[in-house]
Amino acid sequence: MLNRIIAIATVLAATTTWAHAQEVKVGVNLPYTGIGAEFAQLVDRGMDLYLKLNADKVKPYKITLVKRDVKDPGGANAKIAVQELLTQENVDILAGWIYSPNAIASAPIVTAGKKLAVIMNAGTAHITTMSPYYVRTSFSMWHAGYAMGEAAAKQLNAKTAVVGYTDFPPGKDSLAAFKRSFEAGGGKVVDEIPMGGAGAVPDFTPFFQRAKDRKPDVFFVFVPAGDHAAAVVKTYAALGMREAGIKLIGPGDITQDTKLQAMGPAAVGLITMHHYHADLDNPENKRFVEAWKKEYGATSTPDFMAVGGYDGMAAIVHVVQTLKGKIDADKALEALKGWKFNSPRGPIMIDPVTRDIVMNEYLSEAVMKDGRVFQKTIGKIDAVKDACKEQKIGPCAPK
Amino acid sequence: MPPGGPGDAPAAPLLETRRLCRNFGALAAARDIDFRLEAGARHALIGPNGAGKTTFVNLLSGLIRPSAGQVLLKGNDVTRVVEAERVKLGIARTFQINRLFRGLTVLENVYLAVAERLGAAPSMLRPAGRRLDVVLESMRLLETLKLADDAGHRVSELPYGRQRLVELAITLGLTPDVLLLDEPAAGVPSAESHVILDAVASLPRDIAVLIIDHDMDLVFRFADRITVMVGGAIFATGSPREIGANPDVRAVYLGQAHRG
Amino acid sequence: MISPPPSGPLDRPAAHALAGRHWLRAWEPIPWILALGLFVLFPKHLAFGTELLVTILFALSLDLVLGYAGIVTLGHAAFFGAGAYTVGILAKRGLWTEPITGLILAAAVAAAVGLGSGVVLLRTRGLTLLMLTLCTMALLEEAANLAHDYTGGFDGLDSLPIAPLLGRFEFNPLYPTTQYLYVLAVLFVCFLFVRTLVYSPFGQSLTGIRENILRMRAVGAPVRQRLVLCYTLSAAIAGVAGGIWAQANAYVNLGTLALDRAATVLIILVLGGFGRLYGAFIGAVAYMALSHFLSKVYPTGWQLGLGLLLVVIALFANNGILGLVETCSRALRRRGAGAPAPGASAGQ
Amino acid sequence: MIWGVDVASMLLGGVAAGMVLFIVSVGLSVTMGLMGFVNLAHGGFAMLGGYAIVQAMKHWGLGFVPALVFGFVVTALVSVVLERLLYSRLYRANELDQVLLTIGLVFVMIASVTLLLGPENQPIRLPAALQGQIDLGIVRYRTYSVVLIAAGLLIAAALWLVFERTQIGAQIRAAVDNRRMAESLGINIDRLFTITFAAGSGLAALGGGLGAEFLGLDPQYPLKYLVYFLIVVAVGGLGRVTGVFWAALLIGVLDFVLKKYLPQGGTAFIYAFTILLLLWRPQGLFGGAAR
Repeated sequence: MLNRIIAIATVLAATTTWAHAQEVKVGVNLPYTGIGAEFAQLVDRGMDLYLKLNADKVKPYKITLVKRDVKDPGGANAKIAVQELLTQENVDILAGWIYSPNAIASAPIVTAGKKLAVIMNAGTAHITTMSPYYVRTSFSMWHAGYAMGEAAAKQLNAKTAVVGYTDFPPGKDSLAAFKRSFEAGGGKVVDEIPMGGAGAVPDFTPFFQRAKDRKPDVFFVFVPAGDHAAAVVKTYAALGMREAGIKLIGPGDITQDTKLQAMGPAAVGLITMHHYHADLDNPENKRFVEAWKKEYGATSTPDFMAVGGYDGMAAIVHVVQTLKGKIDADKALEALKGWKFNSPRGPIMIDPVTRDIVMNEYLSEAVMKDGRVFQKTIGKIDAVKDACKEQKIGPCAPK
Repeated sequence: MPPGGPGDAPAAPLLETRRLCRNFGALAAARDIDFRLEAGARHALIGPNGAGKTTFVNLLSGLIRPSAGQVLLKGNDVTRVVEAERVKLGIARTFQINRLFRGLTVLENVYLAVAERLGAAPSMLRPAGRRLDVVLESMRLLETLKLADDAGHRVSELPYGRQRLVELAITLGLTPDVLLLDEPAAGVPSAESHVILDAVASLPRDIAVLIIDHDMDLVFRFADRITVMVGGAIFATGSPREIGANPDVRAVYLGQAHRG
Repeated sequence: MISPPPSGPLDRPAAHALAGRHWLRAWEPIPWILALGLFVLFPKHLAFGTELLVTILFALSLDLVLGYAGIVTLGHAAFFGAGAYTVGILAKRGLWTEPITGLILAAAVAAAVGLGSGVVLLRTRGLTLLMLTLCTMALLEEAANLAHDYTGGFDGLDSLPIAPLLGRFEFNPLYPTTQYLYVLAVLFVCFLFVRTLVYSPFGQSLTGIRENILRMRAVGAPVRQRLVLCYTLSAAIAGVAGGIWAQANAYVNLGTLALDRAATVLIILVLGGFGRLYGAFIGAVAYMALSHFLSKVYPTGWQLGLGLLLVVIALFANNGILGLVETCSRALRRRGAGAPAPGASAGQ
Repeated sequence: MIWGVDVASMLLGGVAAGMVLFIVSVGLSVTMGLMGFVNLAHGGFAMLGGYAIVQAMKHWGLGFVPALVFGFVVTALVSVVLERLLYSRLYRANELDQVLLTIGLVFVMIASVTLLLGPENQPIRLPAALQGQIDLGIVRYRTYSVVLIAAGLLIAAALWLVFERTQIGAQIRAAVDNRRMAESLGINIDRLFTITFAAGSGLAALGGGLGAEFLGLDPQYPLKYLVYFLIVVAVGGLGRVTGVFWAALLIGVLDFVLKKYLPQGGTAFIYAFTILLLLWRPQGLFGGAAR
């Protein structure tokens, strides 16, 4: 009896409402409040901007965004948001995910719901393996970390390095990626300093002092973008580490465009590896940054998170066009596998095997130019894949 | 004046202290107190404010620990026994300032005490109201104290005089052998205080009562023995007649410098 | 019905009230009817509904210590997390996947944590106890983060293989009908237990401790022992809540041990009205429904509405929404009858 | 010598962090000690003050010090309004209703700031003189840390003077020790509380502004650091200015040392330390007897 009730309820719930051929509903889950609100805004604006700039590319279809606040990285709220987007709103495509734990928690629902799910930020390497419908347009921590390790050993000729990282999975990923390629290139990581969790007080003085005492050639730091990044640069400068001959390097999180100008001259000399910064010199990016400033104010700037949203929406529009507005998850995946796009970050592609992004990595140095901090590109690696999945390391190995 | 009780026989006191001391910092609130309370006694403890009367009651009930000395109940040393255990051994008290379960009804207040004594309190799976023995005994006690009409009222809604009666009722619900009353009528308008005093006067004869009060009429009417405390020490002990005739005690109470 | 002995005292209204206060009131089935109604009428809201029911269960466990025994704690998520990780680790390692017995294990582990911390911490009260419970929970969270090999660290443990309920009903992540009914049933059983407990002499003595701990000692109650026992029972129920959360979501992470969760459940209970059994229900529905639906229409600013609700309730209600209801209904009755209302016992 | 440098820089870093904790927490400790009012929105005033300071510097070109003064005054005024309108109605209420009110206020503050100025972190631009390093003879160290220590000492000294040498300070001390007694002596507790509340919130604002360099400044500030402020208050003892001072320094230095030498332990040590200390002295290091 109970069995039957449950079955009936399931059928009732599953009966999808009529989908208009012309309208495609995209369910967006982002932390619009709480500690991630700032990031949510960047991704959200990136998506909106793509739709605004490319209205003609969307036609004749209509893309409706249904936005849900997932509030925190706890997983549960994200799960509910995704579940309701699927069952109540009957969205055709899912998008969003700032926090990796939320992507991990949502994976079973995404799989069960059978909808294309575009990850626009969450960077823990293995999450794309957790659901066959996950496609990532942002990055994996291994993209920048692995490339930076190589560059540090070869281009910067560093022999010793200290790694300071925020003690949570993206930080550990970053450490593992950097260490692997740096030591493969002949360098040695002499100290690994966990610098507290993502919610810890962003006062890095004790950790940096420890790093300084080790006198490495380079100090590789990963902290999540946001207020932590500003503190890194300030502490580095204030402790006189540059004068001590220690180079501060890291993924672009520590020179996040939205924080860079506030860091001021203290940021000069920072060397980062990343797939995007707002000073990249290509026509797509010029157009993108200009439109952004027009839309959101002259002091506002896009950054790598905004680009994750922007490119993610480009991918969605591509799917909508290819499938002529009738979205089927498996066909959508087919449409995206091997999809190439001229992004503000340069040419990108979705890896047909891993559904993760393939993109260029840029080595940049912060310099002063026209009274503002400018990221000068000093090196470039083309078409970088997620090394974690390429080399089948740890959780990235197929089960 | 009540007739002289068994207090005349010095054999085995119900409650006894030996050289009991308690210091608060530099202040000695109790100094070398040797005290005996006989079974069935009506014993009054008087003295000026700050004499250490309440401290002494607190030491007897176990609310505070002595700095030195012993407390003996029925000949057994209970100095180290905590307050709740002393209640089980037969010492119960009222407080100078009401300590009631203000949000609960009068009946529930008494119920708590009776349930503890009857060992009903740890029971988890039966409704409290099904312990009719506890309810019945609580109600009987309230009837004795003429509180039964207020039984369903929340204590905080009662006038202060009635609350003092509840304070007494809770303590009587413990059916103690030794009853320590710390100014039972304190703060009660004189028009209402007679109810409390009547209740005190009609306590069962087998209970030993130690009462602190400033009302000399009450003390001399009620007590068969009086102890005077001054400055944390026992100043004099005797029958009401002896105390009444003691010029030193009069000096203390008239505010003159004693032995001055 | 009570059958009064020939003696008079039990015929008094107060005695009747005490003897019959545990009786079922006419409105008490309503929450359960509503919960089943939600299942039938709004099958698309069951994920939210499941989370709501788990929160009610968690808030109910807090009500036992906070509302009845007067222990103000900001660390109750420690037990929720202990239960959740018990289920999670056992399932992930393939040691135990049966849900109902899994909950019993979760309750046992959480109770052990409650007993251990209760014995040490419950000698204090007030702000000190608040900080001690908070720090203990934070310490557990750190420990869970460090024990990465067992707990999955920050990522948590995902895709837990939970066996079908009673061997037949699968947990579907997309249409959590089984989860909803399962949680509802467990909530019902736990509620019956808590309800029995608070109306028992033991529950009455907890109320006594809350109202006046010093007096409770002076009537001979072993106060510490009662508090620890109550704390342990409450921890066990919180452990059940955590365990069932992990089963329903097939997922555990550090958020189950976080201050966020502990603070939210405290706010929910105070909002609903503590020490009243149903405060957990009212508070959870008010808080979660408001934030859920407000955040749908206004994802960036819904906290404003929630904050205002809390401020208004704090200012105008004495002890939460149920307190407000009680005050209003008493005023109405007084106006209607023109006579003072009979003193209802607090804590009901 | 190397060892000396090590210890000196450790002390400087830890004490500087402790000073920020002290400046923000002291108001919370005194108001909680005075009224027993559980004001979880205290960090909210630090945030509001920090925002006022940053905005004043950004839009009106105010200097750092005038901006700090501005932040103090604005926050104190806002807090008086809230205190009279909201807090004063709940002085004698249940502490849990106070929790509900102040958490509600925190939500309102977070949402308002987010809606008005966005969710992003507000960077503070320190004057050039306060950036970089300073030579202290034995060690070269971060100038701003030294400035923070000086500012903290200055505020502590000022508070000490107020508490020990003025009528109102004596009244506050009396009221913290025994409120009923103070009331019977004719001290107007409500007025005293309003003044203390305003000053405490103003100090929190100073802490928000001065500490922004280390702690950042964003809408989540009031919740992010609440636990730290509460730990300092509990360890120091309610209502004890000297207690808060030493507790803040102790926690600042301990946190610094542990992070430097045992970074793997995360923040666990501070929690463990707080637990042990509170079990040893439930009323805090400098708290009075249980009341």
